[in-house]
Amino acid sequence: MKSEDEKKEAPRAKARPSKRPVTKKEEVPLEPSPKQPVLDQYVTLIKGAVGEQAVSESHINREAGHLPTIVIRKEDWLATARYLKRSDELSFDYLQSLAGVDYASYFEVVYVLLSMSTLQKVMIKVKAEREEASVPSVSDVWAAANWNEREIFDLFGIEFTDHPHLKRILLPDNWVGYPLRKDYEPLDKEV
Amino acid sequence: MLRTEEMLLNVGPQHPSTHGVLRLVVKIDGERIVEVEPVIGYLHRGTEKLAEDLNYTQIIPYTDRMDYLSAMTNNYALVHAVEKMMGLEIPERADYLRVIVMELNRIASHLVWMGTYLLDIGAMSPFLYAFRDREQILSLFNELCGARLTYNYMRVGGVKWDAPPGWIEKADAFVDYLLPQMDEYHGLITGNEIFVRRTKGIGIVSQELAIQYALSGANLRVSGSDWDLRKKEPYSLYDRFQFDVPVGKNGDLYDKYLCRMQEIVESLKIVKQAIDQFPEKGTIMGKVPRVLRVPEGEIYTGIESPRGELGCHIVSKGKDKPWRLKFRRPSFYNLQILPTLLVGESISNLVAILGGIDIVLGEVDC
Amino acid sequence: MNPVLVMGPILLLFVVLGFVTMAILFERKVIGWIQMRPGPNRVGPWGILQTVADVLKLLIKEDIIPSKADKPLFKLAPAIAFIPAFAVLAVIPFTESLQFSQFAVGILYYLAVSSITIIGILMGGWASNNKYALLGAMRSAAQMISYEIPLVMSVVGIILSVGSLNLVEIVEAQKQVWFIFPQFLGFAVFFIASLSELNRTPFDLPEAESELVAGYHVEYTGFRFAFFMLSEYVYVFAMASLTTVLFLGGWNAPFGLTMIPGIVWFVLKFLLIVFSLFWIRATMPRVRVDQLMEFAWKVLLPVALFNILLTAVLQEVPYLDFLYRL
Amino acid sequence: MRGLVKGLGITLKNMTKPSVTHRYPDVPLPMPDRFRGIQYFDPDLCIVCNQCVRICPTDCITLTGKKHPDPEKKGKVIDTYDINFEICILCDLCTEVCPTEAIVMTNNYELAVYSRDDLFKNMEWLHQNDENVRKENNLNKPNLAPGGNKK
Amino acid sequence: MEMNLEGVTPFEEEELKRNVLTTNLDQIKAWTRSNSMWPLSFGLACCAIEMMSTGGAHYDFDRFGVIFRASPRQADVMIVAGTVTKKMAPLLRRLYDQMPEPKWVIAMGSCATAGGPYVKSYAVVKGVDQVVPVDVYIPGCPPNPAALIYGVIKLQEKIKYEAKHGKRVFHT
Repeated sequence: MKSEDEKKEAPRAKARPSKRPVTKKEEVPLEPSPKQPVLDQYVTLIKGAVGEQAVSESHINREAGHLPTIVIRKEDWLATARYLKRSDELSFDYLQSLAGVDYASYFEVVYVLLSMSTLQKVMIKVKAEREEASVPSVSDVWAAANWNEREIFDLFGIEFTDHPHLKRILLPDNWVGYPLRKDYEPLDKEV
Repeated sequence: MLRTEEMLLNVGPQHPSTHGVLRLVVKIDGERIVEVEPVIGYLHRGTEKLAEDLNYTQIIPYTDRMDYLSAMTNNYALVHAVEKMMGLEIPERADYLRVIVMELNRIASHLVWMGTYLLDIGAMSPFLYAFRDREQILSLFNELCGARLTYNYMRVGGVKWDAPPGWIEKADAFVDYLLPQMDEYHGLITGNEIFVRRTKGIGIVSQELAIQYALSGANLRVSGSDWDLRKKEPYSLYDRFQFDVPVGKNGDLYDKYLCRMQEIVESLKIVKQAIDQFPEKGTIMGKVPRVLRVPEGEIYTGIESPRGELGCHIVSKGKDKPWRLKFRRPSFYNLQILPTLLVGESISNLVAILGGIDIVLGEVDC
Repeated sequence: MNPVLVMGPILLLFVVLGFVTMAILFERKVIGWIQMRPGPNRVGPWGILQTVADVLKLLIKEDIIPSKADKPLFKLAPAIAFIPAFAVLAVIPFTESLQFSQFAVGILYYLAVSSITIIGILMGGWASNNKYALLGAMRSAAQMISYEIPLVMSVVGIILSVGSLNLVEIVEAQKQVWFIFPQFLGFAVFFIASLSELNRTPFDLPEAESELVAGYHVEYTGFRFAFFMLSEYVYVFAMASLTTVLFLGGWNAPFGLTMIPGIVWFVLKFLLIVFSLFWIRATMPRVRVDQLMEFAWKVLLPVALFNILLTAVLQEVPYLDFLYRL
Repeated sequence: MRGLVKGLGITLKNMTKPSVTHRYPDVPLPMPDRFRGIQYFDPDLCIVCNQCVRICPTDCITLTGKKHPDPEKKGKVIDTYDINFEICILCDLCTEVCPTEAIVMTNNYELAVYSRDDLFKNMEWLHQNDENVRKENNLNKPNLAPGGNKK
Repeated sequence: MEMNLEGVTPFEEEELKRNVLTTNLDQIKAWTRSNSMWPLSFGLACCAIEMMSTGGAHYDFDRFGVIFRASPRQADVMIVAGTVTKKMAPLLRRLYDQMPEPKWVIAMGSCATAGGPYVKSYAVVKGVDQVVPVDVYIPGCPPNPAALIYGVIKLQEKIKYEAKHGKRVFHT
């Protein structure tokens, strides 16, 4: 069904003068986003507290309202998490959302943190390789992460090291395979 | 001392007061609960996997079926995320229709919560009265978009149907009907001594426990913090309306009941103001390309659904189908605190506390 | 063996069974009206045959006895729950002529026999080998025993003023003034305690649908379950008629309208009590178990004892004693 | 005690109010015009453009077109058109994208059947199902939905 | 006793006129069973909310003698309202087996009939008749309360028809 759908899409798009979807990014030159200094402040704070190699990359996510996004290395993510929560000028105490994403060549766990006092938001990403991916568990930093990590383990197969009770939460316990992976083949096709 | 040995009780997936298919494995000693382990996933239908090969217009019917008590707010969560990513503006009339419809759906969802909560505590009639009032909202939706529960009403860039002639006046009449009706509910329930003794001082949630477990919605506002996304991060037209956010003091079940009843009154105020400012003419559909290609990128936006913060996390690779679509489901987060709340409580309190959190299993298991 | 002796009880059995079917229907109708919806109205002309259909269906249903259940106890429990409910009616005087036994210790017999039902419920809950049934049975045992005492104490006030346990004399004594006025405290305690004896809301802990699925009769199917339902409604009949006899003056007409026969007054007062039972069921939420116990021992019992003290004292007061020394 | 008595008063007051029930089986229950019941299909309007097949989230519409019978007209004519009504979720996307309004929703909701294969509705059944068809469709709607016909 | 003739096929109608008096024992049994159907409240998803509003004041299931019983032991019809997932299927089967014998199943909504919107999902059983024998299918997602009442009436007619003719009913 999908491929036939692509075929039908492609000729028609070529036939008509293809209306290029308007994307703001190319036309207007990239003016520095208002949140850039905030991002740099976070990066320096984290590097100071945890270590130089902690932050591997950081950029501003324009569509999401200029949300500062930082990619943290897997090894010292736990230390960064503790720092983010306990430091008084950052104090990200509210774990707003936690999502797993499968980029076909690697996994990525995305945390959106919010500080109740300063109303600041930050998006943290932690990358994990494809085969037996494992990310340190932050369930003792934010209790909300407990079930979310179990759900990501259940649907993606990402191991969360020293998670108190890592077991399947949504699927039956005897389920084989991790459904949300891109290369997932359901066992019993037609039931 | 008499040796008492604990009994493992299965408050099974099929139980009148688990609001759906939630199973609680409860270790009890006599009537006192020692330890609870919730087992969920009995309604996990894999919506997120299906969404990966459906284009955005086709996903909207699936969002209706996640939190089936307030389908409009689910539609809006997805549509709002896509519009923010593509930078679309919505015509005024469509946005007003969206606000009216979402607030009416919030009232309907709180009415269902109040009805089933009283049923858990034992009173039969408030359940029937709540459903009688909710039926009028459902018939309003039935006229507007053709369905009673799964509306599939919002589209990226606007709404599908315009308000039929006379619909706005009917909505106005409903608001004028329900406001005095709330006094009947207060008379029937709020003063009832048995209800007060069953709910006051039970299932207390402190503020840092609520923030630690990332609760949202009435569960968070009951323990003191006034975190309401409609005020803190105003989306759509919510910055044009005057309404205040009910905040509870000591976080027990009685405060949760009062908070949610007050939220119904606040939503009525919003609907009233939205109807007064409703623009006469105007299109209901913005300028949208025929095939929606969302630009490459990632976004997370949260909105205030009756149960809490409903977030939509889209990762798009520039095609018309999302690469990854994840919903931040408030009931999933709110349910996580149940085991810590229930230690040491009795069975009747288990039912009351579980009802107080207001979970919908379609949303917990997604 | 003259025929009246034999026919009387059988006639009463049919009257009671007729009442039970009408009571179940009447309850669903009353709760329906309160919730602004018509109750069952599609089966008979006004839904009259609805309960007939229910009971008949229950009789022809498959009768499951759980394998690990304690079979003799399981089979015996409904019978033990039902028999006292019906045996208790022997002592209730409906009118001067229409009564069965002039038992000297009428009230004592009533209260003693009615507490045998607890054993039936306990056996039912224990025998069906189901956790919910066990919890329901434990709760109902605790509730019934702790409400038996205020029930008895509240009646002592009447016995003091009448001086006899015989129900017929109690009704005769209420010629001028019904006991509900001088003994109002006693009436309040009696009514609340009878609510909990019948396991009705707000004290319907044992078969609380929302907590214990279906309480002690969770494992019962078919006609055994019908027996439990039957015994519950026969108890409604018995308790309502006892309340009428004790506090509302049986067949005595109010304000001397004696041209209407006594039985009509009895039925009217009886229906008033039955209606208020259903009305309370539709309105009240359920009390928690520990609050239930606390209410019985810390509130009802002291009030009942105070009522006895009050009756004893007021008997001595000169111009008030016509109320209290009948 | 006062709260309980007030509650009893309210329930008694409600008892006197008339009942709000639709006597459904005896009194037919009219549905509003936009209600989404089962679809009505008009074969001669259909231009076999496959839009509805592609938009349906559960792929329950299957259709086959054939060459137009008389040679000089080009384009296709619908041959078979069946909706697998078992998995149709009545999301109304198909009537929204149909350019010539060949498929339209009706208000019928009395569809209970005894066996699953009664739910495979073929073209004849859909064509005969023509009472209380929905009047306000996407052609005569003031502003059109996305993907609706620009004609 | 008024029989509602709405929806009875003409063939049955004249059949009724001919022998309305000779109601043998079977038809009395069918009359009692169809007029007091106690469903097991098996609400799974959105259809459960519609089932609750059918029990509400506007559509009032109680008129048909329908009381929602929580325990399978006292239920005779199981209304499967919602999506049956693979984790829930064995439990559904166990509950079905616990119900006493004259029992029927109504598959309410397209989820229970054939998987509904989740027909391509990995975790959903496509149609509840792979788990329990189903008597009446009610399409719709969710079917509105009147459609559910219509489904219950169809089941009542099926019970009466089978009692009268002894033949199993398979097609409307």
